[in-house]
Amino acid sequence: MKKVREIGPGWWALVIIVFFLLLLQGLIIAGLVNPYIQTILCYAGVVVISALGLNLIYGYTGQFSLGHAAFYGIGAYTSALITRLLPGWGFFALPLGLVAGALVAGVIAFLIGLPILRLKSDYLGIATLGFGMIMNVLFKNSDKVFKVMGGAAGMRGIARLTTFLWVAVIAVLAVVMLRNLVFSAVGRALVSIREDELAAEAVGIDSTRYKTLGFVIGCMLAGIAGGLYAHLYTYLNPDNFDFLKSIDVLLIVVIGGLGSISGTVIAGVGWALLLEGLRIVLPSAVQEWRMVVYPLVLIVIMLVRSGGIMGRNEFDFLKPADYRRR
Amino acid sequence: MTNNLLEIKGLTKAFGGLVAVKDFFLQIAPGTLTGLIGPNGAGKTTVFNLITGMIMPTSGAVVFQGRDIVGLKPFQVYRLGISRTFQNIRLFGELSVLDNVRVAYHYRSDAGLFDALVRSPRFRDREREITERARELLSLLGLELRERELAKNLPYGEQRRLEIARALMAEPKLLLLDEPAAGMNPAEVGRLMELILSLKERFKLTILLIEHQMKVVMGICQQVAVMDFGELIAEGTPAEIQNNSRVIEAYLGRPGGAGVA
Amino acid sequence: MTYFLQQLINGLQLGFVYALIALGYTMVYGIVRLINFAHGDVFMVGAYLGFFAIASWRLPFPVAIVVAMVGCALLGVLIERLAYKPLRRAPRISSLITAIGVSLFLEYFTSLKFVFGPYFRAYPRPFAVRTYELAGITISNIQIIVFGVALVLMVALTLFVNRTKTGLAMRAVSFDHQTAALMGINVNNVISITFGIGAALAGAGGVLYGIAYPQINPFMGIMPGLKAFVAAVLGGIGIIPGAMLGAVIMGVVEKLTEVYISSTLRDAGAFAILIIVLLVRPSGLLGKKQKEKV
Amino acid sequence: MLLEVKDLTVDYGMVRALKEISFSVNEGEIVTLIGANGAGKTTTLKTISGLLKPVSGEIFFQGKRIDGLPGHQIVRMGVIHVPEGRKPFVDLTVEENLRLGAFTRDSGDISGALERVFKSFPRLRERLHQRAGTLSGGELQMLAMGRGLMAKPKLLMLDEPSMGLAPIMVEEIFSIIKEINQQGTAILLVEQNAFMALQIAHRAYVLETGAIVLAGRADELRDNPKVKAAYLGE
Repeated sequence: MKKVREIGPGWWALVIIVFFLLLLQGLIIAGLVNPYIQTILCYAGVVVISALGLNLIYGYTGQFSLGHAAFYGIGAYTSALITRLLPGWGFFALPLGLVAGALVAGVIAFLIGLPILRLKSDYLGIATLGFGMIMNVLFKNSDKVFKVMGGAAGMRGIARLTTFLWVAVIAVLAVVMLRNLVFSAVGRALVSIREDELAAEAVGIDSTRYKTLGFVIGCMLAGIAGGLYAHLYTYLNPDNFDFLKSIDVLLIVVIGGLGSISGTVIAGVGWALLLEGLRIVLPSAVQEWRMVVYPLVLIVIMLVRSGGIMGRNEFDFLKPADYRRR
Repeated sequence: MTNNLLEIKGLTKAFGGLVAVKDFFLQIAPGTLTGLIGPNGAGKTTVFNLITGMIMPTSGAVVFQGRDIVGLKPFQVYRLGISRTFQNIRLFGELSVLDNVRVAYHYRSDAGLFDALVRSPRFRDREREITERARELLSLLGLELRERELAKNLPYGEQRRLEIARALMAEPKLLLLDEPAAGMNPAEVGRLMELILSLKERFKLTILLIEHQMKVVMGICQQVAVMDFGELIAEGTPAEIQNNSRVIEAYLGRPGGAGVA
Repeated sequence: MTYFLQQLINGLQLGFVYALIALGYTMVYGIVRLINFAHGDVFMVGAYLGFFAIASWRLPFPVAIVVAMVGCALLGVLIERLAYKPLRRAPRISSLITAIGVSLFLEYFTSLKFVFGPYFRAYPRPFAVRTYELAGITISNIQIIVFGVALVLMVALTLFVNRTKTGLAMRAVSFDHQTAALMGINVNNVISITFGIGAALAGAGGVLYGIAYPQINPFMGIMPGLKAFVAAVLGGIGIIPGAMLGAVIMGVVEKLTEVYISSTLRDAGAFAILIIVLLVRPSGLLGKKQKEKV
Repeated sequence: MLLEVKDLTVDYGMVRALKEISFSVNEGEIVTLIGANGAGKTTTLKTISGLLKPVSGEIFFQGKRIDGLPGHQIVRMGVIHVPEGRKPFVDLTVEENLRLGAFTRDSGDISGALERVFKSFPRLRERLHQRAGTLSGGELQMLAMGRGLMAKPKLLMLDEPSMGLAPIMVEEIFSIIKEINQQGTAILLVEQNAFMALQIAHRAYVLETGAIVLAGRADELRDNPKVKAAYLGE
């Protein structure tokens, strides 16, 4: 018996969101959005994609990583290298670069993940922090291998290929795929490891395999975000991928809610718009207060809502039918 | 070659200087219900942990269906058909009741990562099958109305039953229950006993159970093994055990100990 | 050889400063299992307090250290009471995020022009720098002071923790809050005292750092803080001698990598050692193995 | 009345562990709470010592209401809880463990208290400078009780002192409990080892899944078939 599937709220939401994003794209084509704001909008998407990756690793699988920016950086440098070394690909240059960035980030995540994912909680965090530090040092010395990577002085001359449309398409894809993943047998396996690794093993879940899987996919998302970042700002500095950048992503994921895609999107967009947006809007006399108020807001959010904005909840339209409350 | 489902031979586990399980033997024939009893700290749960691969024995063998399973990881032991519950309930608290059960069938699904990402027809079919089986178990255990609650929000007795449902998901041959009646009131205990018997019948299970409430052990077990200080001190039918002086001593203490009364 | 010894001493100097920061990290982690990211910034505040004590208030050097220690102790206790204590029953990550928030706040608030200002300041030298030569190795009076003060403080801490009633209570609380409460220990007070002592040590470290590497700014605490934390993990977090050992190793490795391999690889060496140690001995050099209860 | 518990209801996690239980301990008495695992015995002690907060009900010690007070204040009043599993500070020496027991007291009378503990537990004197983690189970129980005595308790609450001990050691421990009581300390004893507990106690309460199902003089309960049934089944 074949049942005709009705169109659920998920599809409606997707249609509305795509319509909205196309509208924005229309405004951009019409020249009604100034370049600053375009860049911030793109950056918001980049932040969301990267943060979704960390949420998969930490929020869903429970593996504490303080080195996310390293994979973001790996993706950025790899894709920038690809588009610089292989010019003439036209439209395909950016996707090629992004795929390469994702793959390299994924392979390195796999190699580093195999040994260090055995570590638990804080110790894993510290090991990933150490890995991030080492990658940062390597970025600073990258000119010794590839002159064009520029080392501590930074990498210049990257083509500006990232457009709002690219970012929007990839961000929507990332949300949809991640949503499909977490509401599946794989997602249940990942969450069960977060909840109780031993009990997960006791119901047949190969925890090593799934921890590695979650880590690799999450780091690939960071790699893609890094690639978009590189071709948005056209200049890479190792300091853009240091420890503090890992902390930024962590803050977004926790503030949004660990294990909530909706929360990560809200917190990621909000973070980028507020923090970067205020840079333009505020008069320079008040600028310096921006970073004083920001941590206070963080602390207050944690004191008032220690589970983050969304907790572990999702917007209803993100949930498949059998996860929605009746 | 014997036809026992499980044979534990000379199992020993030392933690540093402390010998938690000492030269322990146990045979379990298919289709039986065996009780494992003994005072607190006797090493019963350690035996479960050793069988399920959660800790490695210092020496000895655990033979399941003719195969020594020592050295296998817990998930591998589970896939061979041994599942368990935990003394201190280890559910996935932030997963729904339904997902707690569905997750335990995961390895049987041949729908992979890609199927999940794009929600392929194969993925949908497998999800439906898994969900149907999970719902069937939940209703057997009287949890069908709870399927969308988070596991951590269930009352204690229902959490215990949910853990049993989860353990049954992958059609185990041997079920290990670690104090299933702990914290239940007498009425609940009575229902639990009936439940265990009916599940055993329905799924053709072999059961090994640790229990402190003697009412349960004496009421439903065919065979009882008694541990004290890591060793097997007695084995037999419930009636034999009940009148065994070593057992009474291990449980209640020796009446009228010297120099006390 | 003398060059090596010379660099070893320079590395030890760095390591001793790290040790004073690492002790606070390790004590706080030991007692509330919190990575207190704001600790490096307390160290920075200590450096500034010393700066003002010497340059503006013209206090003698030993008094400047005491000012920095007392000021930081108060700051540490204040942070604990306002930002961490309300979250003691919340998920651990919430306290960690709060700690990061406190850290950012201290950095950017003190960067405001009417506080410390965002710029680098040259640290005042309370006395003329002298150097002494011994078998080809140069040691400055600054180095002697760094070693001396750090050693005195570490010995004092060790005695305090091992010989006093409060120290005993600290060890009991770090083992188990509940059982400590059954002994009649006021657990909240002990936690505050621990934050205070850790912060005071970092404050002293800040002043020593200032006179040894004479430039300070509001962000100076980030890297030394991070490295001191890593040092604490390296030695076995929660273990006081471990923090000292780890810090000395960090300082020496950093210095030797800098002079023998490459100054740009300086930070990589120490972190590579950290990862290797974690993989081989996850609980650190002096740490004990933790078993999960099934 | 030294300790009076009135209609105490306590939740432990998701579970209602105690349902309106009431009982009392008089000066100079040994009172035992017996019952199977999960009956709520440990929860009772934890609530009296301030580690758990009750949902409802009242606890009075020497006429003063103590429920809701922080744990360290209850200790200062002389209510000492020797926890289940002994909870030694394994990294500290035996001496340090004992000193922690006397934490609420002036350092002046510690050596006197130590001597008193050694009188009951001579073995602890031999082990004084060893790490507590190196002691055997019986020695750990002695340490836990010794640590409790260091505070000069008015009421000593012992949680499962016999757990995991060899019978000969159980006898030794119980005879010491009796001795401590004869020197004037009231004792609230939680036990699974019902026979032993009923041997030394004056009065007893039998707990079953969070409620008191039997109460009375210990010597009467000893011969009550219901007690045996509660453990081994009919």
